[in-house]
Amino acid sequence: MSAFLRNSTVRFLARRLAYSAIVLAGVMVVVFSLVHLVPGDPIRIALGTRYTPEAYDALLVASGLDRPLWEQFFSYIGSAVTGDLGVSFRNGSPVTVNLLDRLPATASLAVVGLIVALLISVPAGIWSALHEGRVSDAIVRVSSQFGVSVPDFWMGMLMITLFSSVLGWLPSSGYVPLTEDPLLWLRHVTLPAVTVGIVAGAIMTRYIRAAVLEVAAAGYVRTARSKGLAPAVITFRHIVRNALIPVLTIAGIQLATILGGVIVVEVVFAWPGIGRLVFDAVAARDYPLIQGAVLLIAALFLLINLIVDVLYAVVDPRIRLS
Amino acid sequence: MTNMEPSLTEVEPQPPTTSRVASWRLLLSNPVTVISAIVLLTVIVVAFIGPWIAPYGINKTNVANALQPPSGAHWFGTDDLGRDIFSRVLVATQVSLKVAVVSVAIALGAGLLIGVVAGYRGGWLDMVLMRVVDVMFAFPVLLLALAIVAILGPGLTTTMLAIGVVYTPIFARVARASTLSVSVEPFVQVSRTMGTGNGYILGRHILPNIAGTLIVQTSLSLAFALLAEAALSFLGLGVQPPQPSWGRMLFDAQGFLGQAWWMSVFPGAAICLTVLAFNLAGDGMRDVLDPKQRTMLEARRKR
Amino acid sequence: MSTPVISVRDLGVRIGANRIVEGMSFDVEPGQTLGIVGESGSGKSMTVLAATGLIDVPGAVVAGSSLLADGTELVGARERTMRRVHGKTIGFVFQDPSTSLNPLLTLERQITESLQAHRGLTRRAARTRALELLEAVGIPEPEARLDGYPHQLSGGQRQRVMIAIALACDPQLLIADEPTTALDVTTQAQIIDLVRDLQRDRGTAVVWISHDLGVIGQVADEVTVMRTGASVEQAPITDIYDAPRHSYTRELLAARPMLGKATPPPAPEAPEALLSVEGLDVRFTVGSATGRRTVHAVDDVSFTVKRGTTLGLVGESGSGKSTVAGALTGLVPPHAGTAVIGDRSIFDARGRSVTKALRRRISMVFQDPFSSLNSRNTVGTAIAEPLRVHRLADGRSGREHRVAQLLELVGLPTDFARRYPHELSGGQRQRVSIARALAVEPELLILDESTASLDVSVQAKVLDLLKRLQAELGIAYLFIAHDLAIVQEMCHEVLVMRQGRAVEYRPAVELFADPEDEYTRRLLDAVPPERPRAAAS
Amino acid sequence: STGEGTDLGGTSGGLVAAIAGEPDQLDPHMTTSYFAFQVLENVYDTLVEPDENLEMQPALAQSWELSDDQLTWTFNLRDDVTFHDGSEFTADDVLYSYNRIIDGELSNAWRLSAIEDITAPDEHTVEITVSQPSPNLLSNLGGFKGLAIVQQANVDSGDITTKPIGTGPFALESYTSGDSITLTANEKHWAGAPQIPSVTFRFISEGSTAIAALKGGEIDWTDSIPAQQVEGLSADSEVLTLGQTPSNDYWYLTLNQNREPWNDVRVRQAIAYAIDRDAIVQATSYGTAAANQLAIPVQSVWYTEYDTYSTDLDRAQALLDEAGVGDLTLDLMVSSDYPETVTAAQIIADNLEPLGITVEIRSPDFATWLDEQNTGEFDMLMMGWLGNIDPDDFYYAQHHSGGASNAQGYANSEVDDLLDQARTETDADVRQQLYGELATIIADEASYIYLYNPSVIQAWNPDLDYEVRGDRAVRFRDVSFGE
Ligand SMILES: Nc1ncnc2c1ncn2[C@@H]1O[C@H](COP(=O)(O)OP(=O)(O)OP(=O)(O)O)[C@@H](O)[C@H]1O
Ligand SMILES: Nc1ncnc2c1ncn2[C@@H]1O[C@H](COP(=O)(O)OP(=O)(O)OP(=O)(O)O)[C@@H](O)[C@H]1O
Ligand SMILES: [Mg+2]
Ligand SMILES: [Mg+2]
Ligand code: NI
Repeated sequence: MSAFLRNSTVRFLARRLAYSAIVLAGVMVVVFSLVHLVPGDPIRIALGTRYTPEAYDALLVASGLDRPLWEQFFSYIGSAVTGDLGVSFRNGSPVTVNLLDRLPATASLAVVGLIVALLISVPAGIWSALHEGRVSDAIVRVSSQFGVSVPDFWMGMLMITLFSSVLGWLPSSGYVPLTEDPLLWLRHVTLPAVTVGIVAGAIMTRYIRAAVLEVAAAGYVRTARSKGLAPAVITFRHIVRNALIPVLTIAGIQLATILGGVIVVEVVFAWPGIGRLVFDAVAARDYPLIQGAVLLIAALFLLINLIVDVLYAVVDPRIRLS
Repeated sequence: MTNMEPSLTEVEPQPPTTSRVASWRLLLSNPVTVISAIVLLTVIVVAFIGPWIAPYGINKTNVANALQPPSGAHWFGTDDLGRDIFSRVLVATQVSLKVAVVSVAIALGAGLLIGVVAGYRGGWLDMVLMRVVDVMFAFPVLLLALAIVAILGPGLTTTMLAIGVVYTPIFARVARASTLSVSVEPFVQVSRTMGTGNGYILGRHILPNIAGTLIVQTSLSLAFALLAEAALSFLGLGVQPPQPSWGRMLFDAQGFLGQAWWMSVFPGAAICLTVLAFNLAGDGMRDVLDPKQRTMLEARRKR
Repeated sequence: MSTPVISVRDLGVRIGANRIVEGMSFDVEPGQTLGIVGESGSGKSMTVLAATGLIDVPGAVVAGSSLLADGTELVGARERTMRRVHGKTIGFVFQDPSTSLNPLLTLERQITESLQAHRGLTRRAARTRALELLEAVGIPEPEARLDGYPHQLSGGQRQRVMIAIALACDPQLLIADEPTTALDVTTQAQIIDLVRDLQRDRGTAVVWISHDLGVIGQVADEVTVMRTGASVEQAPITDIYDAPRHSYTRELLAARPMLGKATPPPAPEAPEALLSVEGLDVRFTVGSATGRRTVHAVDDVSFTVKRGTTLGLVGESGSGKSTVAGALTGLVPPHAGTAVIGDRSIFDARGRSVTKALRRRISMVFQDPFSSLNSRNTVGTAIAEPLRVHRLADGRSGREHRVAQLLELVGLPTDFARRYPHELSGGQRQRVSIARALAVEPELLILDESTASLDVSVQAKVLDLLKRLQAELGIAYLFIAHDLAIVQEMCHEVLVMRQGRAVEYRPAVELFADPEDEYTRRLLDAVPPERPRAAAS
Repeated sequence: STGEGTDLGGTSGGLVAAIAGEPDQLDPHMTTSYFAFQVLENVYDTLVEPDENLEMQPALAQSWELSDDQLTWTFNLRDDVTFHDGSEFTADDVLYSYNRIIDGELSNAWRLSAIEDITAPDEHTVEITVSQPSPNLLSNLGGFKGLAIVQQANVDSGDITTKPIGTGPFALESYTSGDSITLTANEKHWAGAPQIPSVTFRFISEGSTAIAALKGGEIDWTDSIPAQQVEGLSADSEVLTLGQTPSNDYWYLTLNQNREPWNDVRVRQAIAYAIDRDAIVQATSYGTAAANQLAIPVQSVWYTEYDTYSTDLDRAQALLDEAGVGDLTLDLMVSSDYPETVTAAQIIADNLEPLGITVEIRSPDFATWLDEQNTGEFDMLMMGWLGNIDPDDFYYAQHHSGGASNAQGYANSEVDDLLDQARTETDADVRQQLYGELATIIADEASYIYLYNPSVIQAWNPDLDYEVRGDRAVRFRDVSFGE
């Protein structure tokens, strides 16, 4: 029987993997097309002040834009798969290096942000669902709506004003790698991560509340109550555990969303992450860098979803054993 | 108690009434929804008449009068060029709302088309369209919008287009899911067995029945579009000066955080309030449309 | 007479301003079964939930008293008290076995939960007990099943597990709320036997809720008949059958479909064949999380429907009945086979006009009267839709006129055309569906469980209508049902399906008199007999 | 969090400077980014370099001679200079660097346009032959680090964009993309070892953030200062020193004379009369800049007095009427990369409205801006010209009918003659007069409408003995912490 179990899980994962690969291929096509959609000559625009015929020719050859379209496409896909995303128009160094330089900062922010979001949303969402219709539920609902409605950059601006300028508790900007000094890292990551976390937490609170509500209305919860179980057992073993499955998806999506959405927060907090890199790249028309960043984030999105699927298979016997 | 003969009539028991009239009544019975509707209405009215009721010209600079705190003459104070912030917030309503409405209209139009076609036709077309949507979905919203701006250059039109494009997959998914669930409803099956054409089925049965979901999604998307516009403008890539938009005003306020709180607080509050109103209204509508929530509301209303 | 296990007095439930249940009183003694019967929405579930303190509707207010044998008052009791009682003194089995079990927990966990909570058993002891319970409720290979999950069980098996859970702590009272409604007749019969056996062995008192008087007759010693939140009659089961005092009870009894009670009106002499189906084969590809597989829904089925007669299609749930109907109406593409109506081949039809013409000859009425009408269209619009599609009436006034005719034909007032579906009762809606199906003047009407969701009294009226229409219009019916009693009442010929195959296809009279196939026999045996079991024994 | 700066800066005792943006790359010949030059100022040397009065002083060249015909310059190089990697600096490096710029037609090639030939008679001598007397050759060669002497191996390996190797007072230690660049002292620098062990340049574009960091002791120096905060900051002398000095930079407007009706001098003059220079100065710099109707500021030796225009709407209207033009739409192109232009544009739009001129503002990024400028896609544009030393640098390029930056299409043969003459005039007084004369014509005809000269504003830790320079060069080689 166990061979069969493993077999079905493997089949499930194989399907998800194949699906991710298809979507990733689509993503690559879109990313590849980006630079070709630019009206006018991307190289001319990218060079700007640095334009000289020689520089132009050099960049043209270096970027491969002089070759036939299909050849460019396959070479782009080919090198992208091997981790070569071309060379930045702006500083001439490999895009991959640029991105990897920035990834730790963004990852720190995203992960800590997600943790903050979870710390807010899990208790708030469960509490509010279990107290549906009461005043505390209304408070959670309205404040989560509020959290969803506040522009994150505005919140960041307010946070800097309060915690940095007025109270002087935390630094308003800068990044210290975790490996260098964990304490300093934490001090620096706090404000931006809280900004990110509040917004993401507000969104997740709403999903968690809905998920818990849905589970709480399920037949098996009534069965559990009919057994005379303690409320804590019903809440955690029967409600929260089942509600965790959709929450897992949401947490995954949120992590991906944070990864791709921290641009403004990174700009506000001068955080040297991928978001700011993209922002600068957009200003500088550094198309290879934009392409690379978009591809990286989209690929991370797919990877996170894949991981969520794997976790699903671990948590849910219906998938594990079907 | 066994022998009480009730007056037996031939009337069969009536199921509980669930009409659209009742939906409206339920909506109006929720004070939060009513308040958000009033806020939205006000915002829309301001969007139309803003330029006429604004006390000052929105681009009227008066450097000598710059950075004045809120006062009787300038309710929301003045900005770094001495322009009246109250007037600018009023007039910016139109720009911000226009961006939101146009981009959501783009997303709704494209998403509805893709979603309904995919959900109704099914088969390989569904497969292909949904994979395309999945691909679009894999891009984070703001990043994709930025990429589009990088291609087309910043500006009002680009902003609307970019936001429209990035929200299309959501509408496509919602429309497809609702279309799928409606098209397996027996009343659609009946129409098929009667030989009714696809046009009639789509127009008379499917669209009206997915409209509710789409209205909710539209309301929520308007909220997100407003935020996206603000974010793009905040990055200096959205609405361009001197045209005021709430996000652009926050962009301008960045340098004055310590000195002139009113420059960032009022446009920020305007965004927050409008987005909140769209979200709450959408939420209220969903509560009414969702049968489970609805019975709860009805029960509470009768208490 | 021993002391009642539960003694309910003047119980009432209010939700908001609505009085859902009023003045319910009953006692249940050890070893006895109280049956509660009544149509949907009459307050049966609310009554028992209120009496046991398990009501979970926000804003529900319970009045009256519900006393256990040990003197515990359950109405208004504190949560601690209730928790002590639930699962230990009172066990519950709910209607839908597919949602009543937690999909993420092993069966062992779900069965032993209450043992650990109430009896403080160790894990090992609880497991041994769970094993006994699974054996007692007749689950094969209980040892292996204990570590399994609910989705690995069939519906009937899940309901057995539910019963095992309910009985885990040897409760004095078992509450069964429509425990068999979602199951096949054959499985239903097994569950009824199971509960009776367990009750005999353990002396448990049972409250059994059902809308089906036949089932109640099988299990109950005493019966309460409910209507709109109140009991209209309460008496021992034999008295209810033999000397019903209330007109509603009499109506319920009369409308109850029973084998051997009625036969269809005579078929026309030597009717010609209308529809011939040959070797029909339908397959579905279903995608699940773990992959695709093929479901062979209909496997080599052949039959003929003659003009003016009714062919019954019976079989358990999932046997492929609806799929046959779907293939004939173009909803599902067949994999193989032919079907000819008159001289037209159905499956080879190509081109819009040809298929449209075909759709006029066969129309269909679905099971659920609520969802087969678009809630956004008036009755008039719904009935006019086929008229419009096939251009069967001249203009607006012509259509209105025809709609009125059709409404009259199905026995509804003509001003119903302006009503919306939600303003109609279930029976009225089903009449509207029938009127709509008749609008194209079909030669064959497919009725897919068209009366199954109606209350028995309403069902009887709709069946009468169908019989009248066949007599007046000479339409042929393909009558799909799982209730053999109505099949006997309606059909001239019967096709029994099982797992997509035809197992028996014969004239109705012969089939009911002398079923050949083992499966048909089982189906017939499982139908509750006319007399209550208590009277028979 | 005082003292944290040292945590961030690496070695203790180092200096942390916040600049307002990240360099695009670190190749001095290729970059055009001021942020890059702020860093490279400390990494590279030029043959000669300006002192605080912007007069050229020996640097890599310890002396030079000019031939009597004014056409041959001989530079004697220092013989004790090495690159950061230890390799010796020789005349070949000078040849390589200049030829790279000239042959590659890099953006600074125009500064070397007078050069006919460069040779190296020996390892420590460089001879430059020019086609005509070039009094501004020294300022061209040493005016800024765009003419830095680079190392060929560094260029060939491609490392120069991220790991430049120079001869300057500091060597590049590390570069954290998006965050900072750290330099360490070059103990063997020809001008003596710097007094601070290291300099870390952090990139903080948000001015308020930078100020907060300076006040909090996280950084020691910054020029990322919003003008509007300058007034408030001068009161904070306890925690920071604010340095402010007038610069030679200027900001200007120009109208496209290849288009109607801007080819009419009266229309241009009308606009010159309509704009409110003081309001623009106030809004863009909060009074820290000096309004000016010509390019050159009062403190410069090249200064010429000029105040023809005053804000006079009646006069402006009269000029427009005279030119016979009515309601106009004006496409004003500024750049989002230079926020002051966006601010000024909004005031200009407001100023011109009473004249019936509808201003449509476009603010593309600078790359696009340049492109549009070069293709003449504008009615009016605003920009600044930064880091000026010799008047020839800008007047010739912008107003000679054949000038490289004459995007507005100004052509006046008298001005052309004056420019050609001034370019080769070796007598300083005569040159000064010539430039004064031609600048007056340019302003009268409103080829450019000059607006103001901004100040260089920087702030630093009071313990630091640092001084602001008018050419915006940020030199840390001589600074030290007071304690
Ligand atoms: N959650 C609820 N909120 C409000 N009203 C409810 C709720 N649940 C049930 N009701 C109402 O209470 C009445 C009795 O419901 P109940 O579930 O007891 O009926 P029932 O006899 O068990 O019907 P069925 O045979 O369909 O299960 C119905 O009119 C129903 O509309
Ligand atoms: N659209 C479909 N896709 C996949 N499988 C289907 C589909 N429709 C029916 N099936 C499968 O085909 C088989 C026959 O289903 P069908 O609906 O014909 O049964 P039925 O006899 O009508 O049952 P019931 O009495 O429950 O209505 C079932 O196993 C069902 O799961
Ligand atoms: Mg019930
Ligand atoms: Mg069926
Ligand atoms: Ni710090």
